Amino acid sequence: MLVVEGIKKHFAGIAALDGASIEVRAGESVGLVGPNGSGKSTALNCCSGFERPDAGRVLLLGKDVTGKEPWDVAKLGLVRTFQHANLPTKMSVMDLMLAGGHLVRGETIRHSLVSWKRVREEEADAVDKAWSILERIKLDKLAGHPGGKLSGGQQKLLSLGMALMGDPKILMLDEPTAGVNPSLRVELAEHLRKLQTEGVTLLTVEHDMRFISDVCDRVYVLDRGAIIASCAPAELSDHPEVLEAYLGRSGSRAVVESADRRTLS
Amino acid sequence: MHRRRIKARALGLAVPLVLALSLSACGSDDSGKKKADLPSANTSLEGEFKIGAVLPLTGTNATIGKDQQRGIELAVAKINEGDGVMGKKLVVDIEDSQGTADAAIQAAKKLVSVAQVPAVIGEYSSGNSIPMQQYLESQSVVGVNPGSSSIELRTTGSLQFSTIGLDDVAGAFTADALWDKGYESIAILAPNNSYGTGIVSSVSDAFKELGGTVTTSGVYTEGQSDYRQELNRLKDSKPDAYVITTYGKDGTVINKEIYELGMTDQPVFDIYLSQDVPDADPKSVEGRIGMDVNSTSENGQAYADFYEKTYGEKFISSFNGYAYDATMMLAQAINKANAADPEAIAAALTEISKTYEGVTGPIVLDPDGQRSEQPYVIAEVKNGEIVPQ
Amino acid sequence: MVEYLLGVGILAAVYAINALSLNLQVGVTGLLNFGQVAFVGIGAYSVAILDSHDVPWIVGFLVGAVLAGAAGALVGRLGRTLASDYWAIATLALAELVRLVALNQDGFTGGAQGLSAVSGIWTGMSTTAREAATFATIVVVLGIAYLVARRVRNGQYGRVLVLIRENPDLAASLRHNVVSAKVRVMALSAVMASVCGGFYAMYISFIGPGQLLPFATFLIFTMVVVGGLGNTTGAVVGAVLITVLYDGTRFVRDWIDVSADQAAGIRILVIGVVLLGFLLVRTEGLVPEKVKAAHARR
Amino acid sequence: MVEVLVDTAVRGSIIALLAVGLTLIQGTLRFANVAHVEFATLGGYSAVALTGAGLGLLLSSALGVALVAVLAVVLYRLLFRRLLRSGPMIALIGSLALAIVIRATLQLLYGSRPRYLPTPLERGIDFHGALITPSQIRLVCISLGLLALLALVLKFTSLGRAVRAVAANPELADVSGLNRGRVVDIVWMLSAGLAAVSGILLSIDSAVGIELGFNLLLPVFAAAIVGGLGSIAGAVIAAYALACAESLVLQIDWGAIVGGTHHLEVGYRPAVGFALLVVMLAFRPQGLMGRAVRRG
Repeated sequence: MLVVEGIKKHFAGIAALDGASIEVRAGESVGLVGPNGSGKSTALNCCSGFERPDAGRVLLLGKDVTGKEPWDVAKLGLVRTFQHANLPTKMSVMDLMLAGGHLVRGETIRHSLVSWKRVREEEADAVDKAWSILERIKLDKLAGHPGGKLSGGQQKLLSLGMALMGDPKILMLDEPTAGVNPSLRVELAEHLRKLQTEGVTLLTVEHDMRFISDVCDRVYVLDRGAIIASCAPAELSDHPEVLEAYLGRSGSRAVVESADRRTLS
Repeated sequence: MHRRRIKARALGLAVPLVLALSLSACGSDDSGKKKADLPSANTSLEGEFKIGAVLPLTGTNATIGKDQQRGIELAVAKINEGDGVMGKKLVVDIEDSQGTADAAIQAAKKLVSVAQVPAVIGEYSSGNSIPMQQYLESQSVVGVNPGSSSIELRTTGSLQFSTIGLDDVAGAFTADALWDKGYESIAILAPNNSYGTGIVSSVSDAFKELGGTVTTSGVYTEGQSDYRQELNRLKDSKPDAYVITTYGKDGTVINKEIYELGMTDQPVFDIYLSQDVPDADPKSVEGRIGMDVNSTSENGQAYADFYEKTYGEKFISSFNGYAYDATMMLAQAINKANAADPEAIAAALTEISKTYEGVTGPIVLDPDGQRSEQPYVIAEVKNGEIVPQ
Repeated sequence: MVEYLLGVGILAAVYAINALSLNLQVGVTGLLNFGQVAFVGIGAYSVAILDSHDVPWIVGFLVGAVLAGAAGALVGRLGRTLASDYWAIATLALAELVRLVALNQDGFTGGAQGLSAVSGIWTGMSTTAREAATFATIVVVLGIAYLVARRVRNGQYGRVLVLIRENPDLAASLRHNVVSAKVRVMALSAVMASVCGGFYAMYISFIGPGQLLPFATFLIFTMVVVGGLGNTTGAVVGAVLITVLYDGTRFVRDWIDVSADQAAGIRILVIGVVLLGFLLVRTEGLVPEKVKAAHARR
Repeated sequence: MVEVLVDTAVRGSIIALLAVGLTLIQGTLRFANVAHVEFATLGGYSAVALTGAGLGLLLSSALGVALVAVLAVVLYRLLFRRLLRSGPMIALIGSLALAIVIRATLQLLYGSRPRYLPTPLERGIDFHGALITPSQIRLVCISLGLLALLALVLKFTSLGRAVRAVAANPELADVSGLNRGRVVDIVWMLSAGLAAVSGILLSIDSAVGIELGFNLLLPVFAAAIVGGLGSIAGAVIAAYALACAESLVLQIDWGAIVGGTHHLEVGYRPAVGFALLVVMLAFRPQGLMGRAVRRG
């Protein structure tokens, strides 16, 4: 499904990614973990077209998408979400859902002016689809609400809903649980598992190890821009280099504790 | 000063509140401090005969517009003191052009459609007079230009006239004067507007005709803070004399820089000397020569006295006279035509011009309806004063 | 008086078309176009130049629309590499470039003198009837422009544009081509602005570089902000109010004793204060952009 | 060619003083202040007002600069802070509105005719074939001196470090105990003060009119952007480069390309800045020495 081959990315001389390689097979749910600054977000950006890698290749469904524009990558079926949802306050939940949809005619000026009857039919179909997804993620009661005024967790859910409007083949989630309360986390994990059974491939960047073990079949560990391990979530503690990556380089007790919390909670 | 500032600002902020009033408010501009009342109208006149005028009462040329308005006022008083127009009292409906072309056309539209006047006097800037006369021609209304000098005014149509000599007349006079002074090559600088581009081409053409060379001619964009680039081009072309025409805003800067660049070591000839010198640093224009319209004709002396008596000051520009003559000529033409028909008035205008002796000299209209001759004078700046040579 | 009111009405309608165009860019898409007057100028000069060569006015409008559309697309393309504030300055620069060309290419554009005697519409009619017919025509064109703007704003394309304004990365991640969307909205708006320019030149029967000063763009900005950024109806409301205000302040010298120069200053000051006041106190304008209600279930 | 050099030095100095201030504001607030050039106009007029009140030119200039600096802080606190809260787009439109308000107010108070500072008329001095007036020599020296002083202050004083810290990361500066508000105030005073100096120098050299600042808007923005916003050195270099390009384009005889002798109309001078700006924006948006300006 998605193959990343030795991508490198430098920012002002500092290597954010130093030859990382990742492979995600169709129908799989893969996690990507690593300490802060290990290059997780950069990797996601490089895969989804938001950043152009300095070296290496990104293959999506066998096609080379290295350095392609984000929308071109998305059109091939890869949709991502963001760590900070930052949904606009000037758009309602329903509006945002529709914006996530792919309304071929409504998006062209010509069709919206000339063949507006068919545009209307197309929109009505999208509205039906939006309602069913909103019901599934339990946001249907808030359909008329401004998206930006939802709680952090609801915004994350809505982002997922918007992504689903376009029937993605592979979904990339950037820290889906950040700023989400525990009960919603459980719900989110259930949604993702269900999506996987429906045939959607998942790649999740996450700090919360519990969430990773709930959702993922396999985990990549990224450290200083390189993959240092790949295993099932349960086997992570068996890898000494992983623990070292999280704990080893820092003498600060606070960091150890916070890493502890993350890995062990 | 301080109090006035506060007042002006407070009033400025109050503007939106009183906006509703503005739509119903109509133009009633008081034209300054009058020292003596205008002569009262002949009581035997019955009814009104209306013609229109479009003048820059606001905007950058407002001073000129005010002076033109005075000229018209004086003419109207003179006419109504006598026999009026076709036995009626003459009324000139004056509209503001704000000094812009679009507003000038709007104003002319209002005169033509609402007041339905057969003739309109105006404006001052060529850039405004030309489109306005073109509009008037399209509406078959007579237009009389009392202040613009672009030669483009020749082509505005058969009902359009000028009581001021156009730039070809001024250009020919200037070229002759330069040639007579023995200059064989000149460099010209003028503002980039209708007036400037017109005068550059008319002086150049006339001077080349005489056998002289124009080493460079340029136009400058108005409102800049520095004109050294433009002036250096003139200097680098090494002519016998520099010919410049500037006014208002830019004249001061240009004259200062002419001095700084040492260009005053060569003769500098000014077209319309009086529109330039008063604003300049006296040191920078001392010894400057130039041409100007001759406003001291014999016929004009009585008029000058009338003006001074009425407004308590001397002419504030030389443009009131042309507006006065425009009004006078129109009144005579209407009386001769004895109809409010523009075609008839236009024909009568050409006819009466043959013998018309105006306060600005004789005004003989050529076949294009333009003033064919105009008295000019060569002058020099001595001790800060403009003295005729 | 009827004539005068019709004149103000025509101007308001012409400005309203312009405001609809600017609202699509600034209000809906968040593209801060400080060079709007360039598109107006392209339309106006196209109509005026072709008219002076006796080409039918409809051809002038078409040529103007094509040229302005191309210019709009080009400017929109420039937005690819630029953050919005630098793009705004670039548009201002381009508009000044258009003005400089109009000012200095006198063989073509009439230079500083501009082009006058542009023939209007309904030339066969008598004055009052003609003014009324012109007003009616421009109102019809405004109606069409309004419907176009509304349909674009309320459809999927408008939704995508608002999303681009609020969160361009999110829009891009949802397979929306941000660059193409900007280019297309700029082209559409530029065409609308050129139509406005064409009518302006025909109504005033004149176009010159003096009409292409940045203040002309600023006036339209005031209309859009006062009306309500992002609201199509608001743009029209703002255009009518500001036209009346700006035209009304012409009479300022009738009731305040100030010099002509000061009167000109007051007129500009009033517009500036109104805009600044709205930005500070009522940023959303008189008719705020609405969050659309959810569509009913079928 | 010496003429080009003199031209570049004079015009470049004026642009540099303004571009540096613009870039400082941009660096600390991430906001392009269109009204920045109006501080130059205000500087010129305050000097005119103070000399009109009978003060000497030097005192008037110093007081004028101080007045403008204070006014800038007041405007920042009353206006820009509020506008910035509504987002960068509103702030940008707001700064344009403020620029218009300042110009209209000055026109209301002083009319549209230019004003002059009481300086004696001086003949230019021949400098290898080009003329330069004593006031222009002073202009260039004062500008270069102030720019050097600014560089020293930013490099070596604690104030400079604070400014650079805020510029590097506005959010983080708060955490490390710096009073961000104070730093921003000082940046406003500094940049408005430099702008006022530039305006006064220009007024002494020629005249002050209400369009003084606006006529400089595009070259100044071009210099700041081409230099890479936020980069002081870049802005200064770009300012002189721009002035040099403007002068050269007008001096060069394009006849070699189009035939005959053909000099570009002087009216196109501002176009040089635009062209440079647009080309730069299109091909190297991060500027000569700056970081990327692309923000999505």
